[in-house]
Amino acid sequence: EGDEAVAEITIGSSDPVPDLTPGRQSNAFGVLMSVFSPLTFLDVDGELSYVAAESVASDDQLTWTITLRDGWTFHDGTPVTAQDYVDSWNTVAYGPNAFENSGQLASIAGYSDLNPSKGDPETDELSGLSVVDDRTFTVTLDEPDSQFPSQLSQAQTAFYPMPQSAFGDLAAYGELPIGNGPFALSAAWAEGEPLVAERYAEYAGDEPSLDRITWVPYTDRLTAYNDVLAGNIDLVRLPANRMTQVADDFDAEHVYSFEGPAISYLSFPFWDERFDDVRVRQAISMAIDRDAINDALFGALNVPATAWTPSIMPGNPDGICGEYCELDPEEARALLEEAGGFEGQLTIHFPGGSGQDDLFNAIANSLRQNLGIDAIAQPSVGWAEFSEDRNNEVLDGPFFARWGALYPSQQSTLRAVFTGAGCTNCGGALLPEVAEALNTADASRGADGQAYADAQQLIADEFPIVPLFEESYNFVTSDRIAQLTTSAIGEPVLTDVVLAEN
Amino acid sequence: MLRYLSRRLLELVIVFFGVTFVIYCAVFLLPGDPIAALGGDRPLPEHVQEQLRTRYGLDLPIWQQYVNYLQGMLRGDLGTTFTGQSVSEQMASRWPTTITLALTAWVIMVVTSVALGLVAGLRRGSVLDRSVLLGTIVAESVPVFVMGITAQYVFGMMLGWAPIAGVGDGWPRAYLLPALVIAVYGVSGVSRLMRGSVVDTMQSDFVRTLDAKGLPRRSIVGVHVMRNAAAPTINVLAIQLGSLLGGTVVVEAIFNINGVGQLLYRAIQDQEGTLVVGVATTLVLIFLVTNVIVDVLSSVLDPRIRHD
Amino acid sequence: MSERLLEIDGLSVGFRSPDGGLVPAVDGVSLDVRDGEIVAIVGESGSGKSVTAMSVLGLLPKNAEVTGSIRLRGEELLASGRTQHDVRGRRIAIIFQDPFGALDPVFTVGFQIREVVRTHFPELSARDRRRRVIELLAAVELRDPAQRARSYPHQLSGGQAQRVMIAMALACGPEILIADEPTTALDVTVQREILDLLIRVRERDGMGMLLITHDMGVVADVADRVVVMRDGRFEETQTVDRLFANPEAAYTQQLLESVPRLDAAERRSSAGDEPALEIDDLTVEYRRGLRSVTAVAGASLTVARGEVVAIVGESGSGKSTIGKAITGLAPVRSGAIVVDGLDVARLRTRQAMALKQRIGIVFQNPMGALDPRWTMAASIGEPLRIHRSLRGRHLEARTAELLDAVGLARQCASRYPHELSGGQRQRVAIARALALDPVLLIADEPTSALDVSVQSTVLELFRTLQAELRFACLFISHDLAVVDSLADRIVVMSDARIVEQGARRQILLDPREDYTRRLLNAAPVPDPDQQRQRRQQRAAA
Amino acid sequence: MTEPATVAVADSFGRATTRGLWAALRSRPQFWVSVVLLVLLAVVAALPGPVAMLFGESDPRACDLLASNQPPGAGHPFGTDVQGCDVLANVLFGTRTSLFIGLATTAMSLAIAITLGTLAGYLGGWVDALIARGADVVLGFPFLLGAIIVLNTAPDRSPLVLSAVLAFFSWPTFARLIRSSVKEVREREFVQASHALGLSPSRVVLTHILPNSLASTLAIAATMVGGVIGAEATLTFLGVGLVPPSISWGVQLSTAQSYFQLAPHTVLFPSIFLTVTVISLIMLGDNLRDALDPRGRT
Ligand SMILES: Nc1ncnc2c1ncn2[C@@H]1O[C@H](COP(=O)(O)OP(=O)(O)OP(=O)(O)O)[C@@H](O)[C@H]1O
Ligand SMILES: Nc1ncnc2c1ncn2[C@@H]1O[C@H](COP(=O)(O)OP(=O)(O)OP(=O)(O)O)[C@@H](O)[C@H]1O
Ligand SMILES: [Mg+2]
Ligand SMILES: [Mg+2]
Repeated sequence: EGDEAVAEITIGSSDPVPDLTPGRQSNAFGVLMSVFSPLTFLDVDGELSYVAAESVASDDQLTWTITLRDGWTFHDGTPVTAQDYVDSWNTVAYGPNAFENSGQLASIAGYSDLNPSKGDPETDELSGLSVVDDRTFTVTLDEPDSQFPSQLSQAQTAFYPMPQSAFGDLAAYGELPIGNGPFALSAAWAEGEPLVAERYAEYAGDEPSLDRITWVPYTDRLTAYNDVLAGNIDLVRLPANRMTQVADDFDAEHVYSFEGPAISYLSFPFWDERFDDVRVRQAISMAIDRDAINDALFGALNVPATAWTPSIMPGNPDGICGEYCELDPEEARALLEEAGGFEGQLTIHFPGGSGQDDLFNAIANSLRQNLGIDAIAQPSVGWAEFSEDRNNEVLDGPFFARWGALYPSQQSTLRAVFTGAGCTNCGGALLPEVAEALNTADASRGADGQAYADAQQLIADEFPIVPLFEESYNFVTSDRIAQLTTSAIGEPVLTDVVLAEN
Repeated sequence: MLRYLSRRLLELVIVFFGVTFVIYCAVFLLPGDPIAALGGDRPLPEHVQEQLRTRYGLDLPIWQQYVNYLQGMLRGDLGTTFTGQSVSEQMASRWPTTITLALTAWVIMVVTSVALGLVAGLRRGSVLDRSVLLGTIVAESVPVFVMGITAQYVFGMMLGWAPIAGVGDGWPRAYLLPALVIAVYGVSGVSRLMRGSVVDTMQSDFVRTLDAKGLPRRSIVGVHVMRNAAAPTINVLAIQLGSLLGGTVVVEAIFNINGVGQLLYRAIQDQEGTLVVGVATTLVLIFLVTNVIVDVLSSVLDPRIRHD
Repeated sequence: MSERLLEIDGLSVGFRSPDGGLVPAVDGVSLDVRDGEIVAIVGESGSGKSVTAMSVLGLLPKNAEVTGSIRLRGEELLASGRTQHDVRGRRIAIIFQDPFGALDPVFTVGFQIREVVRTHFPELSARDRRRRVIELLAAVELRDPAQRARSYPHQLSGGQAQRVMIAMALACGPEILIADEPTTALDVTVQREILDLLIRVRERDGMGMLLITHDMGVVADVADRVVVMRDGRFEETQTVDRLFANPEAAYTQQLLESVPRLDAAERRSSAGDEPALEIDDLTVEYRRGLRSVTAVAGASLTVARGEVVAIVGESGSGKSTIGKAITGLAPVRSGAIVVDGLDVARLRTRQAMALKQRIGIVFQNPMGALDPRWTMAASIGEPLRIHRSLRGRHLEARTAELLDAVGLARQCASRYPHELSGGQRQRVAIARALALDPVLLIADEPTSALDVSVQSTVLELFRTLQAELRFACLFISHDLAVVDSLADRIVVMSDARIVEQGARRQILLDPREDYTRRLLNAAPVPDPDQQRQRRQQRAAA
Repeated sequence: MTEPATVAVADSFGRATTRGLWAALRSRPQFWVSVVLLVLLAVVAALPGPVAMLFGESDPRACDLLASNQPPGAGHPFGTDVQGCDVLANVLFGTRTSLFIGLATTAMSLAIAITLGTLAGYLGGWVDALIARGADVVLGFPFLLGAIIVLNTAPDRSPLVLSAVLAFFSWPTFARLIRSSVKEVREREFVQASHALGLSPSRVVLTHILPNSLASTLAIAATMVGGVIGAEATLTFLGVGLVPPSISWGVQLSTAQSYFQLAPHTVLFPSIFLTVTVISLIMLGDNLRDALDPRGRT
């Protein structure tokens, strides 16, 4: 080690990382966002800034011209070129590669050619991409989309560039990705071993505050939590079953509760006519004591939802749910009464083994007590059974739904939840009029999200699904970390970590 | 003996194929679609799923998949997971940890339960006997999660005697605490069993003879009582060892130990067929082998027991 | 030869029963044994002989209440809290009545003797210990002692197990040896050798001995003084000559009268012609590890209906094995066994079960043959309940009848095996075997643990029943006098083979084989004078 | 002999193994303690409502989230759990299910084990091989995998189904124990004697071999009851456990685990009930065992 102390932190990461290729990873955002730099960046207020891109511009929201900044290199020293981006995106989108994140590129023209429903694709290049020069390329979309620059932001890792050396051996690259970001991995990923990233000296972007980051994998985040408590590691995501406990264990300044782009819902089986009446759905929403649940189960760290998208989204219509998202037992009963009451047992379904028993039991208790109906919460045997039963429409009561967006635009959430585009657990309340409104909003030029908020009014009227909580992304740190900042996706920004002085 | 062993070997081979097939089918029977689940909240594009299904042969009929698997296995290839990792590598990286942990826990369990069972049996009805009973049962009534976290908190965090997580400190420092927690949950049963056998043996006529021959108590107990009580006890101990090698999911999770238990647990949840079959088959093999050993050992320990 | 070695003074023992009652077993007995003296205790089965012996070493079960005084060279054993630990084994050794129960089933006999040697002679090297064990086993006349040392108890015959016990007792070189029926399971030749050995040890070390036996011949042969016991009390204590010459107590007289004598008198046989049992060229082999032991080699014999055939012979020669083979309990290698016209090997399970109902068997080891969890009444009643479907009153009546027949008090009916004396158990076993009026009775040393008076009762019963029911009987015994009084024909076995068989008188009066002659010569006679003479002759030879 | 006839002869006929059993049991305080405790538990299991009434709260599902995780105090002698439900009422109402699962699982498991273990030990040969290898397979088969498949296909996740699953995976331990002691007892002379008496093999097994082979199995069967009640908690934790409105100690424990530092009473009380149950069962078992063994009776 040099004269100066190395500025480093150790992070407890959960879940093993199967593959670190940006187009494949799904649970190593922290690592990827350190090793790569995105084209654009959305800060906690939803402000868009450019990182690797100098500009992302379009006149018609259909064809976008991306200009890269000069002087950027990959960790292997090769310059980052427009061709690298185009090659990377082609690789991610190429059907036979079967990259998990390829869906993020689905709006680019030619995507369907690379992913024919039958047989092998005839081409391996997206027709919507074309290189203009070393630092410029254009992207043509299938439909106009004003949110495209947001989609290029930090959590949409499928848009990250890969160097030419990657394409020869993608498997090897997946273990030791070479990126364009502020940190470079010093060794390949190995099962159960810590992953270390060192500051990349030639990095052309803003200088990070740290020299080294180490991710230590934990099978149970609770263990990592205890290790932070003991001072062995510096940062970890707060495990759900410690939300009530954390205030006792940590000083307030070491607990961070970041607003995130995720939201949980209680969805309805639209195949069950008992829930056809909108008043039944509203009554159920009104009978849930979100505040008490938040206090008792989440240590008041989450935020009761008041709209169908989390408030971090630009232009979010906070409070649009109105009285229906607030507890009012009398009103709820009256509403249910009006709708003709409720027959039989109300069974709330949720995936078992996912640690959500308390939440859904509390909801069931709320409904039982406040609506006077016989409500119970029933876990399934794991996720698989849950999704199977939901997809086969055999669930006979309200059920768990949630969505965590990767870029903070109402678009992401609303599309996922109400148009069925690319969401597994959104509950499937498909509203054609919302889809239409979204198309209009996508094409509009306004960046303030007002057009999407208008779409939410349609949802409020229809009330197809009950918003429950905006999920905060909570973190605890050791004494070594003095300040943690976040971005629009609720994750701590690792380049900006402020260490305590000592 | 040779014939006996070769017959057992043959059985082993038959069971091996039966088991791999049964487990293969079982994984197949699990609800849900492992490929669809790969994407988590965000479903993979349909064609990506198709590609993956073809790649992992999931579109083939089950028997075909099984045959392919067997063929691979004969070539020493245990297949890969849906995320492309080699099953044998995964197992290779985890078995040593699990074996170390399991053996440590097992030894602790054997020593304590045999010792406790012995004293309890020799002093039947005494305060000591009752305290052993009460102590072991009370300890076992505490849920393992609570026990694990508390032990971690007290010994890891407050006293700093053991690391909180991982096995980076090596044996024994990193393994003792989790092993201890695991061991707690086997002691009451085995010590009861031991106690019963001791009581039985102490009542038998030959112990009276040994007494009459002036044999010191310690050799009566240490040699005769122990060996007579050993035959039933090793049966249970062997099964315990097997289950420990199967991993203890909760303790492994609490102490962040990358063991087979966690691997298997996740593999089942993710429906990673090849991984489940790989791990489970290894486990069945372990049981088969330990039970051969137990059978041989018990007929050595008690020559009246014949294994024909 | 006058030092008082062991003094028992006013010893009383009672057993506490679960409901609080006290069952007396020994009632105020007093006795002493001097250096080098052999005191024999004879008497009724169940009279408290074993209990007396066991109380000397404090080995009675917990529910026993002992009062009185027992002193070893003046040192009180009963009161001293140090539970005679330094006394046990080293100074007093004991040979138990039930040799099988007394050996740890999971260790080789060699190990068990070695262990005793090590405890008492820690200075010996492992090699010397091993050698000592072999010496001891050889001294008790076991063939191939080195190999015997590697056997487990269940691989031994009754007599072999008993000899192992004797070797173990002698291993410690005790000051006094308490021997509870040490030679009952031994054939007379081996018995003689063992008795000679004991006498030699006595002469060499001045060892005192308390010998419990039913065999008046043995008493006459070795005892210096004799105690006659009955009902927990001593009837009389006499020097051996006086006792045989003029017994005082009425019971003693009765006892002596009951002693069977080997006179080979003429007697009518009730044997029929059809064979009840035919054994043809039977070979039985036990597998022991990789090697196998031929326990019976090419034995052929026939028992006709109503005939009593006795098997006598060397201990470990395969007598019990033949009995077991008939009921399918021994691994038959070759040969045929035909019972009542049915080939045992060819029977299906159901037929075999039916056949077995017609075979009664009394095992050599009555303790082992009784389920420890069953009361005697239940054990005797079991075949009646199942094969005769007797219930309630009828069952009771028949059981009581059987108990009476073997001379057992009815209280014994409700006891468990461990609560009975050796002879009592044996009688229970006999009663059970007779319960179904068998066609063929296999009786393996059925009277070895019985005192002569009970024995004569049982034998009488035997004869009566046999005359009445005309069952065929294979009677295995070491007691030639008993054999003489019961058998029609005699089969002599030695070393897994039948060496000679023939009519009773022919065998007893005109034996052809050497072995048979030796056997006859070794049989002790209940006459101290005569025994002394024989001993002197042998010494001279 | 002139012994006092303490036991009438007639007394002992027909009763093969029970002479003095009651007398032996009657005099043991431990026996009575365990009987009283088990009777109390049985009463609670049968009538949880009225019993809970005595302590003021008779509805385990009357919960007030605002009073979550309250320590023991007025109105809630055992405090409240995270949902604000009365812990005492829940513990009392959970008794029935938990006892049922514990006892039913153990009983089923023993039934399978005794049957198969005895067959294997007594018959030997290929039957033994088949059963023993089957047991090995069950042992090695991942419990979670089996549980998911069965619970997924079963029409409902009732305590009975759960018990059946648990039993299916737990019999091999017992079976092995029984098998090895049957193998040993089979060779004993009194068994041979019974064969020689012409008793049918099944009778010999049932009346002579089994009673003399079960000691070790029964010694740990009682501890198993506790293990099973605990295992049910783990099942819930893994998502394959009981579902509401079933109330059980296992579900309570599994819920309480997340909050045990904040609200230790939520773990403590169900654990105490669990311990008491297991200890009473073990005490009862020990006393019965001692009393049933004639040598231990005196
Ligand atoms: N543990 C016991 N509990 C109750 N009674 C017992 C116990 N042991 C022995 N007895 C009884 O004590 C009496 C004396 O028994 P003991 O064994 O001394 O007889 P023994 O003289 O050796 O007879 P045998 O010649 O038949 O061996 C018998 O009536 C027997 O039933
Ligand atoms: N289970 C067994 N395994 C091995 N060898 C055995 C077994 N049982 C008996 N033997 C051997 O078979 C031989 C014959 O035994 P058996 O019991 O028939 O003798 P026996 O003539 O009845 O002798 P005794 O008069 O001493 O009772 C002995 O040498 C004995 O050691
Ligand atoms: Mg006796
Ligand atoms: Mg014999």
